[in-house]
Amino acid sequence: MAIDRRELREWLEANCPAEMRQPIRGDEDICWGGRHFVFQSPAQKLWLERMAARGFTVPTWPKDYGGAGLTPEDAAVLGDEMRRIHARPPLTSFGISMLGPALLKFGNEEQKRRHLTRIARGEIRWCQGYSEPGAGSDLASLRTRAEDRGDHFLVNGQKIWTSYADKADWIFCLARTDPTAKKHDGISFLLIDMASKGVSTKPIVLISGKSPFCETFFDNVEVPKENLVGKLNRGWDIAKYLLTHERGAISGGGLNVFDNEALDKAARAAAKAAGGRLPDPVLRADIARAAIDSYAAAATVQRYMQEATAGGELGARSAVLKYDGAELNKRRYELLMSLAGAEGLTFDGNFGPESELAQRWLRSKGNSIEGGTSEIMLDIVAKRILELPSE
Amino acid sequence: MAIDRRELREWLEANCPAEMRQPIRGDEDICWGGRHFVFQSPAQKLWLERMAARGFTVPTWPKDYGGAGLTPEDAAVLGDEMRRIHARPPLTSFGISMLGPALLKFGNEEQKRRHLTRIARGEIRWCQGYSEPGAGSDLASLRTRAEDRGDHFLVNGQKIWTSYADKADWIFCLARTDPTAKKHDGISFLLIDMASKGVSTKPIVLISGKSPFCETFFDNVEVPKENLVGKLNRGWDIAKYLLTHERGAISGGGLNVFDNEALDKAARAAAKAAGGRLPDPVLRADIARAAIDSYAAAATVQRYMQEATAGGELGARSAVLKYDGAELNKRRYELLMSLAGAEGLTFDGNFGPESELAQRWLRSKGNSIEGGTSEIMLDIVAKRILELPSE
Amino acid sequence: MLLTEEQRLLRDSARAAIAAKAPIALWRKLRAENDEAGYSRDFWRACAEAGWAGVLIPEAYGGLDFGLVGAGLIAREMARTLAASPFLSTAVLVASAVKVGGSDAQKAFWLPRIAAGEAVISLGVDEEPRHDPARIGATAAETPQGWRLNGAKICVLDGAAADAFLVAAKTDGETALYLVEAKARGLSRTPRRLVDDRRVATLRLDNVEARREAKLAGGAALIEQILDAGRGVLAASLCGVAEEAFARTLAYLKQRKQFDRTIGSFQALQHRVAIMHVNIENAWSATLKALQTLDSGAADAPLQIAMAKAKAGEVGRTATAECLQLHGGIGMTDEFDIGLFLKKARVEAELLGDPAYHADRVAAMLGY
Amino acid sequence: MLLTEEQRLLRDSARAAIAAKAPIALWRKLRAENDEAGYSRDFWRACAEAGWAGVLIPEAYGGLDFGLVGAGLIAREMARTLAASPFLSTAVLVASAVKVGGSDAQKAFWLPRIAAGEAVISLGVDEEPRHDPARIGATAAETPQGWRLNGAKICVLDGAAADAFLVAAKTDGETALYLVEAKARGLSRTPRRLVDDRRVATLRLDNVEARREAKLAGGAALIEQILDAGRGVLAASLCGVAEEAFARTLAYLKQRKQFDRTIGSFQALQHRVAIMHVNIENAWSATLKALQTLDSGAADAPLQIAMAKAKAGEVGRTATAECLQLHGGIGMTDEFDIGLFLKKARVEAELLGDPAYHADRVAAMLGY
Repeated sequence: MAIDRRELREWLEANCPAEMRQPIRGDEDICWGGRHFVFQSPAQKLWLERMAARGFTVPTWPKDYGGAGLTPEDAAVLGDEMRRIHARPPLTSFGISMLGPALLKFGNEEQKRRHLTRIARGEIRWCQGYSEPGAGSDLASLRTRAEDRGDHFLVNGQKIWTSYADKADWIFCLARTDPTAKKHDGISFLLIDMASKGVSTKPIVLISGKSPFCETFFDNVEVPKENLVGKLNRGWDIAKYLLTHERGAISGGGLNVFDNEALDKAARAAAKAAGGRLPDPVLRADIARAAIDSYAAAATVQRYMQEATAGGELGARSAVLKYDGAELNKRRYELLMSLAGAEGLTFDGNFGPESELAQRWLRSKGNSIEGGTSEIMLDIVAKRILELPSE
Repeated sequence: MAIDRRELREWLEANCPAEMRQPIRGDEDICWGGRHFVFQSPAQKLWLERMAARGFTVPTWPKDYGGAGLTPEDAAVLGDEMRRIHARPPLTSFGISMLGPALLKFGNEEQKRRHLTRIARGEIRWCQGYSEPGAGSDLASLRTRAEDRGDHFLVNGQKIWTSYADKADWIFCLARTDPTAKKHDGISFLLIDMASKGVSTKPIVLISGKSPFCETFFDNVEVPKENLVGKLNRGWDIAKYLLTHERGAISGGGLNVFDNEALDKAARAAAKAAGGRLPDPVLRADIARAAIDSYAAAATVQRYMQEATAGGELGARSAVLKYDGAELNKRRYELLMSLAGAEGLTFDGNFGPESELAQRWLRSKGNSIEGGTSEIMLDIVAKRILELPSE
Repeated sequence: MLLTEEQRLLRDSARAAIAAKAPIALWRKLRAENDEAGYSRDFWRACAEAGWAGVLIPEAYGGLDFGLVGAGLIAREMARTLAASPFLSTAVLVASAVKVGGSDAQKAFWLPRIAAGEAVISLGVDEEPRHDPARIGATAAETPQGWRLNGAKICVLDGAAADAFLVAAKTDGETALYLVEAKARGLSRTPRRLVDDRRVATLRLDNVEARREAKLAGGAALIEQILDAGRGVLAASLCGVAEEAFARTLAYLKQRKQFDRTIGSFQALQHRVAIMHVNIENAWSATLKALQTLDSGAADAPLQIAMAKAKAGEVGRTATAECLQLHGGIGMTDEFDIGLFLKKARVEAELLGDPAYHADRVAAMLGY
Repeated sequence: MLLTEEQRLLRDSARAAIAAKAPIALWRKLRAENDEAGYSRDFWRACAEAGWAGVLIPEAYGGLDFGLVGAGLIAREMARTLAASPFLSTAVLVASAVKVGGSDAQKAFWLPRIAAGEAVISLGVDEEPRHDPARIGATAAETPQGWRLNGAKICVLDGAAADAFLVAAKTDGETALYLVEAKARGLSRTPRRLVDDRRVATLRLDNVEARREAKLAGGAALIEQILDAGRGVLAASLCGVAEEAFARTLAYLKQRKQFDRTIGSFQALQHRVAIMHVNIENAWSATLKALQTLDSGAADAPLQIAMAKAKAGEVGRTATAECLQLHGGIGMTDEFDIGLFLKKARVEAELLGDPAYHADRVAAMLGY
């Protein structure tokens, strides 16, 4: 039975507060949920509660776990209707985008009931503990250890790049449970309460200033056995599943890296100020080429998405998009900086309008590192799409 | 005892025919020597004979082998004085530039006496037989075989890229004499008379048209044992020695790839025709960047050469120059073609003014392949200069 | 951006037919014979029979009316085997012009002949080595009988084989197209051979008299419109060139061994090839999108076409050069095919405006 | 292009002294303390004692008179540890200007003070975000006593710490430099911090009265001459930035392991690093040659300097970005040093004209 679009439209119209239809201005307008979350307004809280009550924070999840049990098609209708009234997402979280899909596929019944419903209601905020200082692109070489101590695992080690670890209630992470096995075969997927004794976090300052990233330390942390997801030593299967998910999200959802509007606008403004053409013909040539390459890359995104929807699979093609979007975005910020000249160089390490461009420029350098480096993407294209041989 | 510059100057003045002081217009003005060489003029022949009589075709070779026994410094004086009166080289040959140095270092006394003197007098023209269809960058994987048949080797196989093989009297080449040894250890360096039974050649047509390159075939060719240079199965040492020599010649002598004058001139002419600036600002930007990169690369050539002369060694730095010169020259021809527009596209496969630019453009694509590909050059830079580890 | 069922069928049947009837061997044969037209009349007849000569022509005039996406798909397939034909000159450029700017009589006379593969007509716009349709020096002076044309045109595609020409000329600063027959008195042509063995002609018009009806409606706007059609189709052809060179290179990398390894296993080459793949994918996406936009008649079609032509031209040139490099020495020989794609890419990147020309236009159209 | 014995000695002693007295830790300390000057006065005193503050100043005025190659060598060494100082503003730009265009009295007063590290003077030329010394809006009106200056200057290096300013202003279309003290009435400055923690100021001149002698001889030609000195020294500094980032990256590649291999053994990275090496070598060759040419007074020095600044700017920017990428995530953290080189390269590539600006000038100077 398909969703009733009319009923839905009326319900949204009646239940989405006016404030929640304003464009999102920044991180402070995002509802992350969790034990320590401070709602920015009563409307934000109300909107979350109303949507969660209908299972609309996670519309495709089963009703038993806090979802609405919608088909992807019906969920798309919900998305359409929300966009129609410019409704903000009621809840954003790594629990929804990352842990949820993993638990739905690999978790046991008790884990699903316990964790999924709380994610759906925004009660628990999750973070992801994958990368380690020695394990970046080669994630499977991670060294955080979880020793079997009978009724619990004893976890020791360090994670890095854990986004919002300092704000999260729980962490899902990979730890080595069999140090003697081959590196992909001795890893398990664990859920850890951040309030456990021995867990600590430290925010990471980037070259661009403050960031949501943290280092997370585990010092003799006791983790109950029931917090193991899937089979012991088979955590890599879950990680792989989630990495594919994440890359899809970055290349598919994070499409703003293909948007050339900011550069076009800045170039137009400079040309206008100079009374016609951009005064520097060499810079102008580079900007025109970036516009062309952005157009072409955005056309590929559109083509791939439509081909995937029409029955194909995005699959390894997501590596093409991830690579291209990252490289383009870096190039675009270089050009924005050049256009801005001395004005773009102002930076005092804090956020604020004077530092904004430099801050964004610096942050863009991470695009080709996070979520799989450009080098890893090229490896994927070479091996999985072009089927070039390994050595 | 240093050379007497005054005597030398007078001798050159008296002995260099006026015709031999004209700029070289093309291949037809080069004296290659050899059994079948047709002198372009009596002056060309006279100049060769006079210079050869004084050992000046190979000034640094010992007098016993047809040279003048000059020190490198004295040979430089001779070069100076020849340039002063714009004297053409009396003789150009692979015998002088490639085989000679190898024989001087690895040949036995009889080989030196027999071959070097004839090279010095321009009596025998040599060609080089290294590359094979299956052995390009990986030269040591060559498969031309020389079987020991008691008093001679029986040679079978095929060479490719043998420049002027169809005009040469003899060939120096690499052949496998021990198929069971590791690939670098079973190769020998042989001298083969092109008039031997079983030797045949076939010219290679390039994408740019006719070329001096040939394929050379050996079909049961009998080669006397005395034509083995150096030790049996140690031919790779000689090959390596000569390859270094060749690369030095390409990067050092072949410096015209760093000369941006042709591009500057064409750009200036187009700007003049348009009454000021080049009409296409994007093309203009690319040309300006090529001019800058050429300037910088040429400065490196100059610096490396001076540092080498001052006591360092060019060594692996020649790979930097070879790589850069080739890539720059290709880029420059792309821009020359763009500047010429439709005019540059005319090409009928033959030489001639109408086809000249397209022909040169196509030929430039070989710059990054011949004499060691750009990929091999980058490997050398990475491993030998930057000392990055092998796998 | 998905192809329709008909478009997929057109593409697949074109690929099969072209591979069978116009393999690279045919191109080599024509070159060896120094054929004056530079294409096989038999093949062009086959194209007409398949409906491709009339791909843009309304059904009422015997065409397929398949739009520019269809024309691009055909050109892309032809490019894979270097199939030579007057497709671009006649079926795309001139057919578009006559369809839009021709009188009923001109349409009735020429369009069926073009669709049937019986007439070859060439467009003469450029007068300078670098494409610039804004600079027209040829003139059309009004006479009691019609027009007197004077001037010169260069790089006129299929100019030696053409039965007629569509020539851009100016009258008091206004540019328009004029249809003149090849046999007209005062019209002379000098054939030239381009580096991809394409035949063009330099045209001279020396007091060529044309009838009043020779002038097409639409003026300079029509010229830009048909040039955009040609640019879009050239972009598609460039994609075919790059894709085919790439496919051949990929196969070579998987088979050629050096240093006891398949060279395709060297990571430095893998990354370059992966980047090339991304670029070629983008060139095709841009081209397809621009052709669809042009077919839809949207206002920003000229911008999109300029972007697609710039992108496909750039990728065509750089990818074919990279493919040649990856082949090493063998790629430099005339006997081997890979260099032929390099030549074709250079010519098509240049025709109707090279990447630099279009990048400059893009900047201007975007307002900077 | 070989360095002389003295130049080698200068370079080596500079390297040792800077590593000892101004390591990156000092830069971090100044940043953490939000030091207003942005440099260590102790270090600048040490520079003066070593003679570097007077590297371009004649011996008669207490300088070393070592020429621009010498200045470039010092800047290149300072760049390796991000050593901050008023070297560029005072010892290069203003010292050059006073030496050439100053009156005997100005020379006698200022040059010894600059050489002794006692005076910091800043140059104010630019008024727009993108460098363009041809666009001067500031004015100098003649008064009975001298000049009345009005206008604004941006991105004035070490502007917060300066004792005096050398300001470009126009009188009836003629541009010249005027030396005004920081404490002059009507002169105000707003300090700003750049992304590499360099301190600059925005300057306002509101009816600032200057004496007749404040005007330097030489006009616009002098400005171009000293800007070229600054550009050459900036190019050298950019080389130092790129070289140091590269050396650190090379060491990292030889030590960091992923997939059970030293990452420097991956051929794709090796080739990128090799190309980077070629580019950095070329940037330094170009810079050295251009500085030598400028010292020699040859007529084409401006062209060569423009080329060197464009090349070093481009290489500085791209190489530091590539170095960061090769470090992966750790390179993005503020705790790690590699990102600091990226920031410095961006600023110095921009100062006194970025690569695009100079490429445009090169084209013009070469006649196209």
